[in-house]
Amino acid sequence: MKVNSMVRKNAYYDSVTLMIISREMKKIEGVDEVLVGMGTDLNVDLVEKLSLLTPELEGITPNDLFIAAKYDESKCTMDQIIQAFDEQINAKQDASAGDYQPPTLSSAVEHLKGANLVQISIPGRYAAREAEDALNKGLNVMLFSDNVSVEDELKLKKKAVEKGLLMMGPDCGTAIINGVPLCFANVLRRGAIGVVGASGTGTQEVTVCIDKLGEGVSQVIGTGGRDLSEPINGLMMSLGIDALESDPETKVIVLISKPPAPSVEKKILSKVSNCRKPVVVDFIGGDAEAILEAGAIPCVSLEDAARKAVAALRGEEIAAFEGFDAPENEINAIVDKAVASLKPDQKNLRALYTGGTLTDEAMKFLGENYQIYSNIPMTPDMAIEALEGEIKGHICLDLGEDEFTRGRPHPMIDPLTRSEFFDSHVDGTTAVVLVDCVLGYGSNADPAGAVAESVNSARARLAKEGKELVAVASVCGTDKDPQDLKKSVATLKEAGVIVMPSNMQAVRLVDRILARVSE
Amino acid sequence: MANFIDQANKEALKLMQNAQPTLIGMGIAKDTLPGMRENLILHAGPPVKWEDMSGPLRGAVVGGIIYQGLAETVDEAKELAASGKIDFDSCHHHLAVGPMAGVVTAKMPVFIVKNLDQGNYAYCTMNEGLGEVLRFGAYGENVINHLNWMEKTLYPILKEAIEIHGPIDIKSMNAQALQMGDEMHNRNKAGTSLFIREIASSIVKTNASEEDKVKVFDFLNSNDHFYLNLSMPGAKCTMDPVGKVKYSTIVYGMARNGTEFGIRVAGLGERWFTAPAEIIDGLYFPGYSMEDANRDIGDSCITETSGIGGFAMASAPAIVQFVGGTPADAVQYTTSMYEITLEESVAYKMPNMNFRGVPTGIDIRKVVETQIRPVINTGIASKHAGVGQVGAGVVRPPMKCFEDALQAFVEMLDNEGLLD
Amino acid sequence: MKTVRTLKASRIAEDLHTYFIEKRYLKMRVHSVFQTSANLVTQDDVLITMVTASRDIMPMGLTLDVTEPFEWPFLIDDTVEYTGFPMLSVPSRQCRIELQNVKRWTPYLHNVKYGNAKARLQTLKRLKVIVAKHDSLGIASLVNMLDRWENVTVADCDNVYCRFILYDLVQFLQAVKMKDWRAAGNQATMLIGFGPGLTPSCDDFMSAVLLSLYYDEGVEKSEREGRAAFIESVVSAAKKQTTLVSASMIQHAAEGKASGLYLCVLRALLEGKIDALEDAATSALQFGASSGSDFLFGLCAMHQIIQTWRVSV
Amino acid sequence: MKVNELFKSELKVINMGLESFYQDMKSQDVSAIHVNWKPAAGGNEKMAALLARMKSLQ
Repeated sequence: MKVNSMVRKNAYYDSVTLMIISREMKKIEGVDEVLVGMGTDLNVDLVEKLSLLTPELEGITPNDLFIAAKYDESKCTMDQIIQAFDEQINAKQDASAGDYQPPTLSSAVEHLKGANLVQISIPGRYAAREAEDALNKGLNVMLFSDNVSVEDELKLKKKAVEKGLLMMGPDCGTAIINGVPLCFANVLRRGAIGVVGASGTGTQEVTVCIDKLGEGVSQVIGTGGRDLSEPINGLMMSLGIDALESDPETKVIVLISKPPAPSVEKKILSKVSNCRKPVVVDFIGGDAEAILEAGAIPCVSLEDAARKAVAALRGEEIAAFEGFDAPENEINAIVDKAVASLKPDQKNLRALYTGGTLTDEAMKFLGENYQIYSNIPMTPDMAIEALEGEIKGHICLDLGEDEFTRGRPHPMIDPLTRSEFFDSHVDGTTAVVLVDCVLGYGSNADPAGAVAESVNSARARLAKEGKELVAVASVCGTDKDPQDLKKSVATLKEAGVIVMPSNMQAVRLVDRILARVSE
Repeated sequence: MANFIDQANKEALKLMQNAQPTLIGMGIAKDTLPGMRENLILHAGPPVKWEDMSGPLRGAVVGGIIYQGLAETVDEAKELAASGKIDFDSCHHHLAVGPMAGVVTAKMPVFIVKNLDQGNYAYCTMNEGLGEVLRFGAYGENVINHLNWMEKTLYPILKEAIEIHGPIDIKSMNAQALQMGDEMHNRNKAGTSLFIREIASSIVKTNASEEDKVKVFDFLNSNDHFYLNLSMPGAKCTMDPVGKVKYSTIVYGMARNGTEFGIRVAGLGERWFTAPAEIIDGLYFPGYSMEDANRDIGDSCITETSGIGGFAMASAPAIVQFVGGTPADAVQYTTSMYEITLEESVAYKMPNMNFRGVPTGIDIRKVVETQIRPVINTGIASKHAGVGQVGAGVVRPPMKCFEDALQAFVEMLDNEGLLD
Repeated sequence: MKTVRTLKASRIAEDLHTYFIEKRYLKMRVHSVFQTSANLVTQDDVLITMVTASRDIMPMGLTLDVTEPFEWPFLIDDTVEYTGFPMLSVPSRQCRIELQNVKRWTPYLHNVKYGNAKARLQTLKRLKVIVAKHDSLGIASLVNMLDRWENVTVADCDNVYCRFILYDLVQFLQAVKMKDWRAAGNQATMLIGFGPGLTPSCDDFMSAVLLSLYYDEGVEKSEREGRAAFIESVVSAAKKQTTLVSASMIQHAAEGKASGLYLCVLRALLEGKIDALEDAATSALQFGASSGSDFLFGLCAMHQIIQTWRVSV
Repeated sequence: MKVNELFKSELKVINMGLESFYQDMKSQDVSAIHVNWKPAAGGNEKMAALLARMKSLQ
């Protein structure tokens, strides 16, 4: 049994609160006795009589609050007891009624005068009806929900175009309107680059890179992943281009998407060719020629798109970026050190992504050079199903895909899925683990911490075989994000993770390491 | 063009907004209430048989029988009640309302309230005060003596005073009381005070003895809930005309008999839609708990039906504590009632809701759609006859009442071939 | 530029009103801030309590006319000034509290109609039952031992506070019962400041004792001096031994002042009105200022003693 | 186009669904309101169908 205490000088909580709290604290597992009170002599006498006295309580005055406790150290700590105290205090203060939450959209419109955007994340089968209702009321829509049918999407977007409203989504994860991040978005500097993106993490990566380069965004419009498919015909991307073209704040426009359906690409590019503002286009792995022909700027990566947009804005020369921020000799030193730490049978890649478009980017680049099993394989024979339990060769996974998230939250919100894959898939044949760490509103409160924990435990496991682990990461976030870029990078570095400034640079570094170990 | 349901509701709302409940006099139940007779006992809520009555209602019936002189002892009264020689019926079926047990017998004095807009009437007995009283199911000697005093002394003086004074406008008295912190269901302090102020000089002018006048004043002054028995018939005669509007989806009656909760919907005529009444998870007086509580009872939720009571909780912060909440909760309760009602009252404004009118006209469609049930402020009766009030709280009608009503409404439309 | 935020007081305690008029100029510090109340302390260690409408007004206090939940516009240790104008200002927060046309509230009882012995015995009995039924976290569960305090054991105690204080409390009550005011004064110092809560339980108990003595109508001339000395010793012990909030509560009680709800309970008790007592005591337990049960326990104890004085006379 | 009006106004968001998105808004001092959304009739299909039939009246 341990006896401990805490004193807070001139701390006052009303009596009822204090009494209820001391009762609640006795319920903590391992707590034998606990007293909470004001530091009067007689109260200290009681503390003494109960053998709870510590030297700390000797200088106490009647206007100080104390907690004195006796507890089983193997079951709880003083910190836990104090934390429980603080939680109780706060719970009490939060007990008053919160903001009014109306039950329907119609009522919400009456309560929030001048509402102009509805963010919808209710189950898909109900979402279309609410979105339609919102559009009918003249509100812009951010539809985060998935499982909305193509027919419904088309109907909604047609209505939106007719009314000149945004209909972002379904399955739209990211947008920033008037500087406000919606759903999964980062906190960015405001500026002159307008973005229309059909892919969530792709848009995040581009905008974060823009921020890192010292520029900002005017508006970031999400369209949802199906916008550039044949049936939807790019309705929202077209509307987005028009809106940004007539937006005086926007000087440069960036379009981000996976390769569109050919007919849709044609339509979008013809719109682009008529646009009076510079347009940077990253149709990840799309047709660069056609983009050039339309008078737009094609890109080789998400990071490259950001760099070219910034260059266009600043009137600088626009050149493709295919290297590293760090000088070549530094990169070589990192690669040398990593390779030197590995045993000869450590040859394989384990890329465990939470962001879909970031996975695409990695697969597109590394898949050219290596045979990689994936849930988004380059060829059907490399599908993850072909692995059948036994783990061999390179693996790259988009853990945000339905097959991994069924019945549980997206790995960007809950890192558990990725932790499990660390445990099951990082083995003695692993040379490099490649991960992303997506920050911003809506994301997990500490994704870097979760990665660090996984890396540490994998490293401990491999150490038993006398092996090292090389981990490479990039952090998609800014210093203004709630999770803080700097703090996340520091957490990862502390766990011995090599942190690169962008996903593409992380991928290139991994490519260099793999090339060396497979020699 | 709006559909016929919306049109019907508009008409119903107009009746609610234009109603002019006015106290015009007093009388004896048998001579005033339609269909009232010697062997008929009225009770709160939807109709219920003696076998199904709860403790407090049975107690009040026994007390009522003794008071009426139909039996002398408690055992005789119980036997008579069970014999089938006494008829029971709902107050609502005789244009009356009664708080808690709501028992009315033939010789009881009643207030006569008239809705000057439509010319219809509503009736209610006088409030007995707190403690050991008939409406909580007590039937001891004190109870009967008190009822006799009310009949022999209080009634003639008040009747005469009202005659001297002339009609008293309940609507404007409600509106004032609301501004003074009453919601006219669980708090009637302001209303009672206003009533005393209004009637005082007329009481003095009556022919009664000084001593009796003093007793009457003392009684009125000691009973904060005296006005409840005026706000209730006021609400009743406001809502009754609504019940005649075909195709309206507005609830025009809500009442509980201690066993079941019942609602009535305008477009569905006089039918009751009932479900077992709830036991209230409220704030219990020291020494009492939910185990002591009777199921929800009383006609007093006619006030909520008309838009006051729990619907106007934001305006009565003083009672919020007694239903276990904060002033902010009270505002939330009132705010959420706008979700299930169709209009805001023109007459009843709430100062701390920026003089918004109380939520008016409960629409069964909105209740079912939003799953928000009307909020009712209520006292809690002990399940044992005669114990009295054991707590207070907020209660809501069972959702089943509204769902059954909605289904019946659609069936009615189907039968009339009005739906595709 | 920031605009000045103006709050309005709706009620003010008469003693505070007089205090402001006398002082003309006051510099105060924010002592503590709770959800529905906040305390200011003057340079002379006088406590001023501001509350929101859902909370009972206190002696030396005022009620603010604000909607709740309310966020206080200042933090602990901020300076608050009163400069003779009918307002308080918090210069560092650009905020002021207007005191114009504020309703006065009397922090003590007047026109008490003392009830007859039988009625008062009944109300006391009822109050004991109410307190006994309340789930007390302080020392109020000791109310059960009031009828037989000569034979108490620790088995009567349901918590550590009761066990610790039982003996001293009995000694104190014994001394008061015997009107041995000197012994009672000494014994009181063994109680003041003890127990859970911001106002430790024994302090709530003691303010009930002082308040009851103040309104005891049957004081004989011969014992006035002894009583006054006792009260004075309790007040001065409180200044040394307990929290500032507690010490002011005890001081007020010695002057016959208490919060509105506490006064209601006392009035019902004195007038022998069961219904009024029921309501007031319930409210005091549920919603009253802190540690209502310990205060009510003090009322029970003291009024029981007063009853025995009357009987023996 | 109405979108361009949006770009020029203060963003005011109605959030319907995940409450954490609403909390994110509040933490950034964005003017927002959360809808305590439930499927019509609390997901009771029979009631929802009855309501839909009544609504079909025009």
